[in-house]
Amino acid sequence: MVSALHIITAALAAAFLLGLLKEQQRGLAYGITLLTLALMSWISAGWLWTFASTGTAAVEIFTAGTEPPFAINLRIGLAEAALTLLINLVGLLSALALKDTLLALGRRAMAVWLVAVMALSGIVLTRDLFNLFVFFELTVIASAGLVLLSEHAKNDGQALAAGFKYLIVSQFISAFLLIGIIFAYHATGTLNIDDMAAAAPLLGGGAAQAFALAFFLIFIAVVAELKPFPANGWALDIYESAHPAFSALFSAATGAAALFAVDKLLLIGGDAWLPMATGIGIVTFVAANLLALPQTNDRRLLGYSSIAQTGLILAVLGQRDILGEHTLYIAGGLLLSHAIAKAGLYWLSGLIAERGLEAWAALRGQPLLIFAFVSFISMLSGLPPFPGFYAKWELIHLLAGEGRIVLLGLILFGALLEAGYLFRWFGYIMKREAPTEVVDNVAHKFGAVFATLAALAAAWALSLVWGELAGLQFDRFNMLLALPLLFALAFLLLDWLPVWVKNSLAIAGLLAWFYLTYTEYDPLRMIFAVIFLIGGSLTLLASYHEHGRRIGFYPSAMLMFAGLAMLIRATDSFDFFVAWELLTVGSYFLILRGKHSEPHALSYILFSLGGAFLILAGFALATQGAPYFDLAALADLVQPLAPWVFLLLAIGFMTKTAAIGLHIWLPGAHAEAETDVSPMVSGILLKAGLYGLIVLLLTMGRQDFYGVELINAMLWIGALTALIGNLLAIFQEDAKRLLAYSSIGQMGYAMFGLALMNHLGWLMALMFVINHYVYKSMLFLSVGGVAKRTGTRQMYRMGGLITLMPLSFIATLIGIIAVSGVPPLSGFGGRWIFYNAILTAEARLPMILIFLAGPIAFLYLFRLIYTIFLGQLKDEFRRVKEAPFWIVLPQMIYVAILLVVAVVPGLVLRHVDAYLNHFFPNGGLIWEGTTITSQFGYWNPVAIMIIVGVIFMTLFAWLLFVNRRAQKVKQFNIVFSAERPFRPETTHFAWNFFAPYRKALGFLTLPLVTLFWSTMTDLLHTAGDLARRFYTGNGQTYAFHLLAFVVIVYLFGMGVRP
Amino acid sequence: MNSMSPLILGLSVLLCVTLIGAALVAIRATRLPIAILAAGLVSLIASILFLVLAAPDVAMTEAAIGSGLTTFLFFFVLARVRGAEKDGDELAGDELAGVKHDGVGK
Amino acid sequence: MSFDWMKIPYALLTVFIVFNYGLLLGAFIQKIGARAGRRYGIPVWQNYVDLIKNYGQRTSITHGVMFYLGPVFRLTGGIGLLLFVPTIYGSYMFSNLSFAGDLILALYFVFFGTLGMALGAGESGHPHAAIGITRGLSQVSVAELPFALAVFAVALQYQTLSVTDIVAAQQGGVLNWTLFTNPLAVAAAMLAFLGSMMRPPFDVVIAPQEIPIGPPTEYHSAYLALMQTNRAIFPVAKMVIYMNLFFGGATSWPEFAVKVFLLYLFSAFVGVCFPRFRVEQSIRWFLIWAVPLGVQAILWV
Amino acid sequence: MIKRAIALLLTLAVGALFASLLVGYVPDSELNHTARYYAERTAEDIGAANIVTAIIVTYRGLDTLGEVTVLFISAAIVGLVLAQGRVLNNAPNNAPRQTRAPVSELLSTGSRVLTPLILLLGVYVFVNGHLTPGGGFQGGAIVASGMLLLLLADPLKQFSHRLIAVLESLSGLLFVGIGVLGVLLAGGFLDNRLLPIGTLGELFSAGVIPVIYSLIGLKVGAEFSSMLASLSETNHTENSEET
Amino acid sequence: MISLAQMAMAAGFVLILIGFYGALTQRNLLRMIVAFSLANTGVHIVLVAVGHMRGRTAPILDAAVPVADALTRVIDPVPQALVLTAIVIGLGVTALMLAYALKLHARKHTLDIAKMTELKW
Repeated sequence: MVSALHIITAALAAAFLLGLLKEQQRGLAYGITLLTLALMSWISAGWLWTFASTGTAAVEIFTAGTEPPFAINLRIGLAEAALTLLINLVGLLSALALKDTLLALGRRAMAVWLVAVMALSGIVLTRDLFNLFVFFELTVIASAGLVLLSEHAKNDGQALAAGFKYLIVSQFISAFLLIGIIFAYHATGTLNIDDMAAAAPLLGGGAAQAFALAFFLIFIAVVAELKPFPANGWALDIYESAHPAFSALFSAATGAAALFAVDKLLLIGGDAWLPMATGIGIVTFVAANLLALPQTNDRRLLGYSSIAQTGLILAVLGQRDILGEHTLYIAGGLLLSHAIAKAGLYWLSGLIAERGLEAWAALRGQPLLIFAFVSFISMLSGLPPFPGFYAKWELIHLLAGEGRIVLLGLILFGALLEAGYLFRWFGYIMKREAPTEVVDNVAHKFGAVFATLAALAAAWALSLVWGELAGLQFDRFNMLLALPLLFALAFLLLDWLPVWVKNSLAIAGLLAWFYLTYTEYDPLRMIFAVIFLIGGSLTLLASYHEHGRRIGFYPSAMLMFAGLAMLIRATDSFDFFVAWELLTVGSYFLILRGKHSEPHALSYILFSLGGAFLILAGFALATQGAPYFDLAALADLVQPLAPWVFLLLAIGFMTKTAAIGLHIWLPGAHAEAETDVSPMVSGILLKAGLYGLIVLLLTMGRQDFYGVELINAMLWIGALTALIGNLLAIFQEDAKRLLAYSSIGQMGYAMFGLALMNHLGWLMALMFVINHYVYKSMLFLSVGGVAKRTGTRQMYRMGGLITLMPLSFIATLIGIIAVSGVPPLSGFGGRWIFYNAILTAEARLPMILIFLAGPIAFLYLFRLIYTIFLGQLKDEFRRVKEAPFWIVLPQMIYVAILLVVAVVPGLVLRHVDAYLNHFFPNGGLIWEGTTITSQFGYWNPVAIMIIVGVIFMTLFAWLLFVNRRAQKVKQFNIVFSAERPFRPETTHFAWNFFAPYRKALGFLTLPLVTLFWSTMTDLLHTAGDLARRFYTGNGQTYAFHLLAFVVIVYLFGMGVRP
Repeated sequence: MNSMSPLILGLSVLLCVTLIGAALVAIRATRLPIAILAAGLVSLIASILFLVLAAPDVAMTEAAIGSGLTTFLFFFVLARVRGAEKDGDELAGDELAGVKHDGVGK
Repeated sequence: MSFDWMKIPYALLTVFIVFNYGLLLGAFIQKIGARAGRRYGIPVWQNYVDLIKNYGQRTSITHGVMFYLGPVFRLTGGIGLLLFVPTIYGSYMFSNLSFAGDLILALYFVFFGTLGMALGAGESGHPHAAIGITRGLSQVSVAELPFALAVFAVALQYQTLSVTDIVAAQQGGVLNWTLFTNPLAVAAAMLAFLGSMMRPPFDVVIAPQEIPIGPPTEYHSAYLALMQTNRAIFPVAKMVIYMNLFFGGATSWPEFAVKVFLLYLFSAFVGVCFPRFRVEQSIRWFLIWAVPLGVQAILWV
Repeated sequence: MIKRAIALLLTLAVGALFASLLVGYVPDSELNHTARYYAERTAEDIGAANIVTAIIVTYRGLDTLGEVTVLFISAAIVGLVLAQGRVLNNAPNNAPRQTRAPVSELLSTGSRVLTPLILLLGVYVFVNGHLTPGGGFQGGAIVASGMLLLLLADPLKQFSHRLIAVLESLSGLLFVGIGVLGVLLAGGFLDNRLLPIGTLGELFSAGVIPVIYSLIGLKVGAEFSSMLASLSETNHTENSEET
Repeated sequence: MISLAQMAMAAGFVLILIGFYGALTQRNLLRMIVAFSLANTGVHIVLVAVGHMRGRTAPILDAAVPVADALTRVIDPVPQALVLTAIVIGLGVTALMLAYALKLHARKHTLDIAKMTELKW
């Protein structure tokens, strides 16, 4: 094994060697630089491999042939090896990305680069306090110099100013550091970190006080290198102005090294200093994320994000007292995620010609780079399967276990802010107009592309590693190896195939998975399994209508289906949450594919992540420190914890079902999605939320929260959701939005049914689950097909399409009869069960809302069918054809299903009914022949169908007989106030269809919820925008900030210390 | 030599006072060259102080580097930014003045 | 409670009786209204004449399939509604086809005809038809609310959804009627009743006075005849439900005739006395006056 | 004014912090264990009479290597910064240089005489670093001041960048190389016992310390010189014309 | 009685504070650098003062201080070693800042730090 010391000597030797070369031998110099960096990486990698595979203890490296503390020593252990590898690799890859610049600037720049990387490794390796200072100074000086690399291209003096600001601040920092070191030395008589850590606790009286003060100076100086809020204006200027390849190093490697230095310092200071680290860290995390919100410059935005992540990790280090041995796993996961993602993003930024966030739309033509971007932001947001996810999971659980709820809340809040701007950015990339000047010729930027892809590979490799570690850490199967997820990821590799191949594969996969697992589901889960898997493959039939390759669709869709498939099989909190996140992310990508879906997809992912965080918090609270728990164990929770857990989980799930107040994401997301995506996200995905609620209610049931029966609250929410959802639906002009609002209403019904907490209520909810899947998928497909043909979703612009699109019309007709609950179709069964269910329920008031919601549904449904298919055909649509075959086919299948379910609802419901007896033994239905009897009433679907059919056919025959010579008349052959109209536009009554209703009840549809949320986001945004003005750009002001920071932390921190 | 001799004490008090005086001059001087010279003087006094503090190595270094080289560096730069040396002072903080200096100054 | 073949002729008999009664009743009420307005009014058999005339008309055109099917839906709705509810309490003959479902079936089947009508009229391409439909749907959606509340109150009161059982519970004297055991529910339901009868003040939906508006605008000849048939059957079917739920049902045809007549008269009476509401006015009116009654009814049960 | 007030306030707050350090300071009456080790063992282990030198070159040799590197990259960056915007010195002296009034005869002659002496002094200081106060850094600074004198005498003088760079690099390389040799042949990185320790107080004693200190001296001198040279080559005209 | 070390240390601290104050209030880059070099000198004084011990001599073993007496005769050499390093590093930073100031002046024709705020927020 090559001594880790040679990481340093190799870099220095090479740096000095470069001086021997002629100024013109730049290629050679560059080669030497790369070789050296590779050598350094190789040494680190060797050590990492040794430690990881054999688990040997850390190795000490002595210098000067003298033992510490009398000479400087270095140490390399697992963490050091990993960090130096990270640093050296980032250095190597950045050097690749910097090729042009380094070649232009010559050997001096390369030498500085080598020294910078070396110094960072030195910070990690050294165990001597003053040596740490030296390496820090090296880093500072090298960084200040490397900022100038961008001057080579831009030459506008900005980087120069930024470097100067950095030097100003570092002067203060090094003064504090030196004074702190010398007094710490004076107090303990040593400069060795371990020695000092051993000596410090033995100090007594005045010496201890003096040492504490000295340590404070050291600590604050090193923390200041982490760019804590608010003393970080200089860092942002550097991030903005520096060459992105340097920023990658500055963010990933410098941050990592400085954090490790803080970790070493905390070893000396002991637990008493942890709260200070946590405080600084969390404030930085939240504040930097807030300030990032209004950023428009990509590099500055990434800078804020870097600072935030560093703050988070600092806060984690500060929680070492409770994280214990998990600290390495958690902080390491967060740190590596941050480092790789940030480095990758900075390298990517090197490919973008302009600095606005929108300019990144230039990436759009490059699927691989897009995938890299997505992986990076997912990593930063802590989504599975990346290491940050595991880390966040454990962190939140441990925090919750110790009752550090405020910190937990702040972490989640900050993470949500971060996800907000990152995903907004992704939305820009996918949807904003690409600048005319696209990515600088990718071939020329080979280095940056290579570095980005390397980071991408590292990201996924780390996911694998962290998944394996999770196995060791808390006995989990590596989720990345879960079959559904692998299947979804496989589509990334298959994305070059034509649509029909991929679609067939996808359908086959869903069906195969169902075949493999169907024995595992109880009847309740079976319903969901059928909807998710069989239903999913049915919906996918519609995707055959697409041609070409449809890049990105299948990985996203299959990711969502993988999440769904894993969700119903999950038995413990971890699996459940992983599946939840996967389906959220997958569906987000799907929704984002819509033409105008950018803002809606964003609000979808934000609400979903917010909900997911609540679920995470709920799970964490519930486990009380254990890494995960069996979902069934939720039932064992007791007061006072249980209602809180219930509340968090319920709200989390209700964001997915779009309960009122949390619903504003849904209309846009579902309406703007692609034709075949809308049924997936509406018909299938919404059920995931219901499934969550079912799991929750099955286990936790009734909870009392300060005297409020939570179930009752849910009953109200369900009823209100049903009412408002329906009410909003009737005023939509956009057909798909109408359906989307209708979904909100329908989910309200289902929630209401669940919240009834009786046998029939649940049966009704499950019936809604099935019915809603069938008819909403059908309606979305039908309307989507129409919209595809007509090119508009505005209903008033359509009309009279019945003759041109008869099949779509039939599907819609059957659909609306089913939705409205008119006998004889299957919707009626739901209503019937509903009435029977509420007869036994106690809370009666919310039912009034439901009663009102029912007929209102009728209004929007009629509008849907009338304004599209009936009325006057417009001139521009006279040549419209029926929707594509593949869109119509599933609709017809749904029609068949609806008819079958209408006649024999027992087919499915019987089993569910029997199964529900386990939970609600009373009040089940009696299935006798074709009659279904409840405690209160009875119902015979077959008889109804026959009676209605016979009457209908008889009358029809009679009419045919009487009216046998009826002849079709032309479109305008109507009696119209004694005139004959000639323009369909003026004759088609469709716009503002329910005007009287708006006059009477319009006040109920005021967008108060939207107003609320937009005010919230505006407030955050404005807060961020105002607060960032505090970074005036003046280096002197930054110095003020730094000193004020030191003084404030001193007053706060030392005040509370004993 | 267990107690400090009055001579050395007196000397060191004097040194400290001049040190601080020179430092004040260095930051208050209206003319930059004066300020630089005063800063050099501070270093020089400091190096004497180091001698008193029994640190000859440091004294030599401070004298050679702190008061010697650094001061020269300052003058080197100063010679190349003539005209802008008053920038940022309240007296000549006005931007116009700076431009005029640069445009007409040579 | 199950099916046997004899039910079919019996059901047809019910339909026949109700059809004729409905035709006569309609004309009769119209005459009363005319007399109240100091006019002479139509002859009592006028509806028969109209019906025969319309069935006999030659010109017959169609705007399309749904236009054609609209009246069929409509009449199916009317007849189905009638048949899903027992007409005469205690009579096997006139229990109709109520074995197929309970009160809820009847409640929801009301919409079947409405939907069909709306669809048919929609295809006529006549904007006034559509306007009428929007008005009608708007108004009905709210008018139904007090009714639903009242029904729910009644179902809660008797702990059953079976119409027969509800009627059974009201036997044994006038004071056992829901009218007296749950007056709030009945009040709410009667206000809703006004709204669903398409008579003033809630008849803006079909607004016959100024311009022809509403679903039947384009219908004529046999179509119109079917709808006229329905207009005879449907209100009676609806009143049968009211009668059964609130007024003790009917144990014989005379009792049936009287109760239905009185109910019809009630709506006609109100219609004569009050001016017409615009739709938004009637929505507000129902929400302010009828719904609170229904809520009270539910809470007091 | 508010700015000054805040600045004063902040400075005073930091001053308060320092004051409590000052108040809490109790001078040691005996050497602490680290210092005691040096005092007792330096002569024996290292063989250097100047303990500070022993610490700098051997015990804390890694610091010193870092320190040299600081100067190295400072010089490099100064060079880079000042070269920015200039045509990279592929073709060095093509542009006509600004002429200045020649300096006085006295100064130029004097400098020619003095410079070798100064250089000699510098070499003396760093070669004797392990015996007397002073060493590589001080010596290097003295060497650089010799260069300075030359520059003052002839502002247009072009130093050979190449020479400086080679000197700088070679000494640096040797420094690292000796350090690595220590790993291979002696007790560890930068162990001075590569060469015999010799007798305390003699010139050729203390193992490789004199060698290393000389290398440091050369390197530091070269680095200072290169900074000065870079600065001096940035002439006034260029600065103000550039935008 | 106040010791020499404490007096020097106090002077060092005051020097640092003067330097800091100067750096915070002077807008001219060169003056800021001057202020920093004052502060640096102050830091060096403090460092050396911390290592000073009353009545002892420099840590050089020669005729005056034989090896055997070293333990009782010399002062702590470590701070001195540290200061040496610090001084050299300080010079490096100062030189760097000066070069930056020079270049910034060339670019912006001003040395006023308040005018170098294109990057902000």
